[in-house]
Amino acid sequence: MRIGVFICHCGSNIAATVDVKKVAEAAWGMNDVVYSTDSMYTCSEPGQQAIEEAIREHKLHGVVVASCSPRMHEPTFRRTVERAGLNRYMFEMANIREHVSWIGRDKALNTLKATELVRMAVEKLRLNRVLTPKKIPATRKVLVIGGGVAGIQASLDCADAGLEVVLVEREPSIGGKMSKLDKTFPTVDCSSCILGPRMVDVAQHERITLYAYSEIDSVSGYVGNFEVNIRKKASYVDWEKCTGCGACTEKCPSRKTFDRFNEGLGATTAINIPFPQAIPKKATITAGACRQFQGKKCGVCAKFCPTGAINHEQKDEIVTVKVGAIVAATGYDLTDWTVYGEYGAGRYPDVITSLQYERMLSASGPYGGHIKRPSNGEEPKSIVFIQCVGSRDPSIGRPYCSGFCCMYTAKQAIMTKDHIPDSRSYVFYMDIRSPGKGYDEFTRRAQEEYGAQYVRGRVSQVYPRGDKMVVRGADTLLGLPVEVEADLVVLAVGGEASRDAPKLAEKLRISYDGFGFFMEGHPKLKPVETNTAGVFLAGSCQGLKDIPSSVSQGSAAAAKVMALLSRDMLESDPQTALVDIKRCIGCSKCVKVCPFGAIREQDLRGQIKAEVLEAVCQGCGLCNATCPQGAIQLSHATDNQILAEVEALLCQM
Amino acid sequence: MPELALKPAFNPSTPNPYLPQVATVLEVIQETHNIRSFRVRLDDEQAWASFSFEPGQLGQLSLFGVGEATFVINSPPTCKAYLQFSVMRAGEVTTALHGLQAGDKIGLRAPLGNSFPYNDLKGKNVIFIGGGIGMAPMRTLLLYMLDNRRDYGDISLLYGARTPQDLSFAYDRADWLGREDMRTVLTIDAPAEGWEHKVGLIPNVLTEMAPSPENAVAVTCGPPIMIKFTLQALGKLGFKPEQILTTLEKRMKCGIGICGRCNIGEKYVCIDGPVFTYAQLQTMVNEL
Amino acid sequence: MEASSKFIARTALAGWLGELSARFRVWAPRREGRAVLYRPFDPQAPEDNLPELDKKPTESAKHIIFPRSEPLINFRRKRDPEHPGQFLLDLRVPEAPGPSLIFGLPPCDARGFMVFDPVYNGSGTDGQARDIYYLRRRAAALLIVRSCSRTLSTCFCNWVGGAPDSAEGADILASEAEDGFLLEPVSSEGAAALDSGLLVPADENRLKAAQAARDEAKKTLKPAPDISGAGKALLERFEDAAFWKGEAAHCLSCGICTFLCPTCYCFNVTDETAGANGVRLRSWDACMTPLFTLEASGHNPRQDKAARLKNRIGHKFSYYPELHEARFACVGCGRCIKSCPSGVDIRRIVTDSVGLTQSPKPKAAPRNIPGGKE
Amino acid sequence: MATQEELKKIILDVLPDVDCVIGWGPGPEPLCASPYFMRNPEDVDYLLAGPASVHNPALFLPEYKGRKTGVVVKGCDSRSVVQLISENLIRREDVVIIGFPCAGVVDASKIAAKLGPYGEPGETERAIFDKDALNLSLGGKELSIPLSEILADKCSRCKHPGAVISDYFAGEAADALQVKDDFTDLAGLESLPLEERFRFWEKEMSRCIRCYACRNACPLCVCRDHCVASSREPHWLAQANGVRDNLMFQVIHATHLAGRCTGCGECQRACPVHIPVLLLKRSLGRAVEQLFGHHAGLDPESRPPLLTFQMEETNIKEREW
Amino acid sequence: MSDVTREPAGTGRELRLVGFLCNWCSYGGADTAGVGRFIQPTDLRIVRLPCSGRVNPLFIAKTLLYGADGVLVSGCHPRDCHYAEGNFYARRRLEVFRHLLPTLGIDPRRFEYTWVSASEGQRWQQVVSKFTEQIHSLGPAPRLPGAPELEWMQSGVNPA
Repeated sequence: MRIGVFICHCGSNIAATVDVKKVAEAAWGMNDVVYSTDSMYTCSEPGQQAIEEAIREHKLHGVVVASCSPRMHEPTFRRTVERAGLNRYMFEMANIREHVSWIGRDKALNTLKATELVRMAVEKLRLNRVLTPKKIPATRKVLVIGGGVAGIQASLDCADAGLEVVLVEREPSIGGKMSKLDKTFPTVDCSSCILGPRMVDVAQHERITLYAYSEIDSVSGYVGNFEVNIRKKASYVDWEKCTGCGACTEKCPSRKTFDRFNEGLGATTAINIPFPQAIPKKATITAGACRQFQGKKCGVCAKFCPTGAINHEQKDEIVTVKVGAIVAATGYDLTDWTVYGEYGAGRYPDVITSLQYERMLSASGPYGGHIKRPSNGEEPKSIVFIQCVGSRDPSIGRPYCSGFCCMYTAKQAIMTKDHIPDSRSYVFYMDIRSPGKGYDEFTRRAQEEYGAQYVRGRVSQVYPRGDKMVVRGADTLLGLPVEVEADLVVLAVGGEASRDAPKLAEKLRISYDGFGFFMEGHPKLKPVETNTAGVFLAGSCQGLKDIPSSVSQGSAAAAKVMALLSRDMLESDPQTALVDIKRCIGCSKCVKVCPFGAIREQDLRGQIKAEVLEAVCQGCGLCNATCPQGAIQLSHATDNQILAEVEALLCQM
Repeated sequence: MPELALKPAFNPSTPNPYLPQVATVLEVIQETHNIRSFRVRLDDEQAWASFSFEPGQLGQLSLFGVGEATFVINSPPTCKAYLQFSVMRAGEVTTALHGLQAGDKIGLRAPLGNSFPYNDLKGKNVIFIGGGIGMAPMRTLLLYMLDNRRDYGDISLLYGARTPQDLSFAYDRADWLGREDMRTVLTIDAPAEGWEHKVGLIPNVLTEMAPSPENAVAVTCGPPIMIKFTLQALGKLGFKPEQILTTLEKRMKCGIGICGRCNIGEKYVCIDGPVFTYAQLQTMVNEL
Repeated sequence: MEASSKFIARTALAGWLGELSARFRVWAPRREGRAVLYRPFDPQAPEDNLPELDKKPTESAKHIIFPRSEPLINFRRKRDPEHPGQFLLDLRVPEAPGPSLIFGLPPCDARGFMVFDPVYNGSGTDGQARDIYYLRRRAAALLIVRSCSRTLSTCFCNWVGGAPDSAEGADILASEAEDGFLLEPVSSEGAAALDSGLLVPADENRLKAAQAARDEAKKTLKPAPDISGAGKALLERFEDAAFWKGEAAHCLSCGICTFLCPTCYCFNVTDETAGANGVRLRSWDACMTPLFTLEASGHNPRQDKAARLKNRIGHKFSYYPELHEARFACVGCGRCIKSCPSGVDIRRIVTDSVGLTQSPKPKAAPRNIPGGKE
Repeated sequence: MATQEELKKIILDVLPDVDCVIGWGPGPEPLCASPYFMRNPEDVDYLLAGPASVHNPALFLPEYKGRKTGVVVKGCDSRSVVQLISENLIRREDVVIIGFPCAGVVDASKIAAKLGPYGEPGETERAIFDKDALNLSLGGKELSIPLSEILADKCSRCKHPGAVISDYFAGEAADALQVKDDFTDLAGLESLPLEERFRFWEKEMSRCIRCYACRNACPLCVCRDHCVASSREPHWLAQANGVRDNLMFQVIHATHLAGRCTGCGECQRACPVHIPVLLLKRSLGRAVEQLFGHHAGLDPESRPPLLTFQMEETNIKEREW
Repeated sequence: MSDVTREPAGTGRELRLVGFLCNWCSYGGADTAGVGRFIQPTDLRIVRLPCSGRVNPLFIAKTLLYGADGVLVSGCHPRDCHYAEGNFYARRRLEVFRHLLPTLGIDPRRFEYTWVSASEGQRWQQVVSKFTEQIHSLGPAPRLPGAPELEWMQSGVNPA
């Protein structure tokens, strides 16, 4: 091998505390070095030209530049050597500025250190191999999991950009949590009025295929080439035929079915369409509530269906789609508030959740938009809101702030006053968290214009007294115990990761935190990427967030998908793990630890061997450090390369 | 008491069989995508002037820091300008050898092993059957015979590879094809655009060529599967095992019959080989 | 020669070895924990490292003449002063080591070198390469063999032409005689080494005592079966895969048997480097490991352990005798049996192959033993 | 030896369904049994399951992957089997595990220590184990050593003398014993100052002949033929037989076994020059136990602790800077 | 492969310290320290790796047994790993390995691992300074002899 070494002065940045000429002279004696020189600014145009000329003149196979941090100029010099006809990976850098000249005062020691760093780079370079990126074809189609507002936004953005979109929603209708809300803060505009049209857009978009009442069964493949099995759950209604006329729901005799959409506030029929604006507007039979399924003679719905869409024999169906990218937007669920026995939640009808309250407020809700006490249907006059139920509470394993409860409670207090002008609202809070455009002003309006009484303190107990509910707590600002007699208690329940989120994460081979929220690629710089190439995140599945943030993330994820799928062929970074098939014993330890699912088992003439999916491999080298016989090696940072660097330090010539 | 300690004497002037001679790479020829030929010459003028070998003998190429690997010298003994070795990239040493350039220094231990019985072949018809890199060990004998053409009877060559791009020695082939005094048949496994020669597996083409076993010797070398079927084909054509010559390859280290790894029963490929008749192979244990 | 036989008192032994240390690098077996190993004798503290002569050394003495790893060539790459872009090779061979003396090796260890000799000396024929590294050590080594005063149940030197008091390969034969050792010169070099004031001429009683002890020791060996047909039998067994798989079933493929063996002489050659300097090493290799014959293509003529065991036994009892005057490449020291963690018994394999096995243990007829290609 | 007879019955039952049953049979010497591969009913007569059954038959199972194989196991052997299963190196459905209540196996070093120079294998003319003693003929003398004095150290800390899992069990299966492992085997070395420990290894490793019996006797060293010890890519070790490379190999072996080693001790037993190589593995075993509460080879469903992690590690106290 | 001339000619002040740093956090942190001109001892030589998960504990064994006086590994803070999980594995493996050192007779203080982010230039300065000081207080590490034939390669002097 023929190596050229270039030592940079970086003006006086390096030369002031490193004897650059001496380093260049020492490099002449290193292994395979056939050319060595120093230059004033190696990264400057003449500096780079000098490298190119040396490569040609001295027939160099590889180049070492000792200058600043490779994090700064490695890409620059890789392009330089490439221009002169070398492979860009036949290049190494020694960082003698940030790691030497700028941090050490002793010129003799700095010079020695710089020389050794150059030797390390030379020894590593001797083992570098030409690496060529692989081209892999990509399916220009995206799967969006979750039809809440984030998923809807991502779907529409991708579809508008020309990508085919498959949207999968677990519930019979898209819309997510937002569709259950009456109004949104801080503008107090109608939730369904702003969301509804977007839902319709989804239904009508020619490039969006919607699978509602469906779940992800399995995911295989890798970036650009995922294969996803979608389980279409049996709705017992042929949706091809169902027109959403609602005749069945009117006639269904099972009228005490738990109403999921309305959070159990009221009942629905066994066959139902969750809400009037549902997309798709199709009926679904809740098997557990249907008389027919309980062996009783019924079949009323089938009798009345004008299109003959009812099919009690329907089975789950698996649909396979091929996509190039996946956006997870599975949202959140309410924290289990029934664990707060002291609040009587679940036991007292007049203690309800904030989301039930939303359904109460909604004109299309079960109460027709009237606030009533569930116990007796009377209009409540005294309403207590308790904040941080299931948030910021390490005792139930929910130490985090859900972020949106302060704001919706303020909204609900305002809405209460609007609905019942002579009502009084009390809000027990820990801290008011209202960063955001117009948010803090909004909470102030609740207090100042709408007279909501904010009490700083924890509620210790809620119990009935007569037909009222007594709310007992402490006002920590005044240091006094407080007791309020309330007609209705609304628990501002926080959120948690959607049920089964970890299971989905495992299918997608993405990581999730201790609470089940999906892990973003980097907390700051990769908020919508995951560490699995081709899988992106949007909305609350990544961490609880309000509507505008969810929508932004939906768009951001869409932008990432568009960037990824803007070409037909993806180019993979060749600094990936490589399996020596002859030495692999198929123990699959690498498969177990790979954070990206980039290694799979392959059957090679009856023997199990590891196989790296180059497109998926991110080049972390964890597998390399795991493989006991070193049969899997990270290209460009192989064991031998690292050992060569170490040995360059431990053996002086 | 009889003298029982018959320990070997040591003569300090005994040459060190492990010490390679330093040689310079004169030229590197890219034969196929994974085969390169190296032409080398000893640095020591005196040693070079007295260097001689017989066709079929081995040389150990040394890359210091990596190791040694054994190849048949495939230039003819009549060539006094260089020794040629053809190297297929497979393991650590061959990969490193492929990194050599003209002017680089290497170590050479040669000649080692036995050789083709080129004297016994005199007056005989000889057919060479080579597959892929297997052409290399035979090339030395073929070129030697062509240089001493009058000593031999008919000479024919069947040389095949998977594709046209896998055929080495383009610089020889033109000459071989053009010669009046030898018959040259080239073949590839499957049809390819622009290919003007035979298409088909070597044993099949051989059967088609139907060389007569009368006063003939077949020399064959190539991948194990090809050898297996070529031997069958030769048998059908009436060649006796004594009329078939081949070369063997084994993992070798010392090249002088000591280190103990290239044995097949009591035979050591590095000293008793690499050239064996098929008849010899049949008497050896079955451990290829 | 008997006239020149000498006697050394046990108490004078250290002194004599110290004296010899002036002329030789003296090696002698020394006990380290449970192991007995050949170690350099320290003339500075002779009493502290008295040779262990009662227990058979755990290892053979071969590493003294044939080190576990030894440098063949030192190489350096230097820049060509005339062509700065070119390198020159500087090759050096280590100098010959000085003479050595091995004291107290059992007869089988000395006979082991007799197996090495023809191989490393180019079979004694002209034109064959000779291994100078081995030969120069071997020629400069003096072997003082001690006859065995007792034998182990693993010993079988009598099967392969040896005896507990064999002087073959020795320069001096030492035999226990009452309070010391009878020292009988076997070679002229041996005789020269007996020229010391610490030695006294051997008297008749001691000669008799030594002979009696030797005869006693011989009696402790079980009679040897006739294995002269082993070479042929092994070749006939070559294709009997089931036989070999059965024999090899419990083998671990480790290097104990080959590394402890006084006759196993195979080696590997590898290069090690540090910067522009490097060394070509010759190190012991074991034919029981698959890497021994693994070719770059991935092909391995001895893929499974059965094939490797077959080659090892075949080499010792068939191939080697075929090449070297019918001498077995085995001296019956029994170390491979004694130290095998898995109880592989070379005697058993040989008698099985010849059909002489006496033991009642049935030979399991292997159906389908794994370990490689079927 | 009623257990042994019961074992034979079980093996005879199992034999028709398996390729072979691996157990112990007579070895070349009275003191050592040998791994034994039973294929035919008449082979079973020679089964030995007792204090001389030192070998770990789990060692051979990966060779038989994909073929149904029976294996007779001591408690310690069964842990190796479990570990192999948990690492997918063998398949549970391929092995028929036959357990028996092991009363401990002997340690040849301890016998050697008792008998002095005559205590090595090959020295004894006759050796018979009865219920609690080893009776020997040696140099014409008859000796009897209580078994309790020559049992292997691992037996004194054994919690599972019966198999951890088994398909058949000869005799009464007992619950796990309440034995505490205090790692007393490490105490001697660790009572020395650091520098002396370093020199201890220097001395021990000077005996190493790099035969790799320690590796090849290890039931969990499944790389064997592809071990980094002799590979060039990666090139971790020089072939040169120096103390440093010898020790480096032991560190490699021990590190590769961290969290996987069940402490069967076969590495140390196999060593022909008696280097206490198990100590390094025991040290790592102790670390894994302290840090992750993990004991290898007890649960076929468990994952080796170094192939997983927790975001918050309870027992790792990181250094503050 | 062989013993080092550990101390540069004429200075006698340095010990041999080797650092294995992940590219994304700690190498960046060391860069940040440089940009901030946070003066550090010169002993440490840094090997740049993609991730602390790439650090096979055997690199540390190799480095310590073959002539280094101290080894420092630094990666991203837990949960901040560029590759999501590499440092979690590294933490377990390095911690376990550290427990082996006393058994080997190597002072465990010769090996430390820590987490430094790309922004923590000052922290990096502190880590390097303290670690260097720690190793200097321990002094040069005890050495094992290499194989004599390898020594010969170095020195050209014949092995005995």
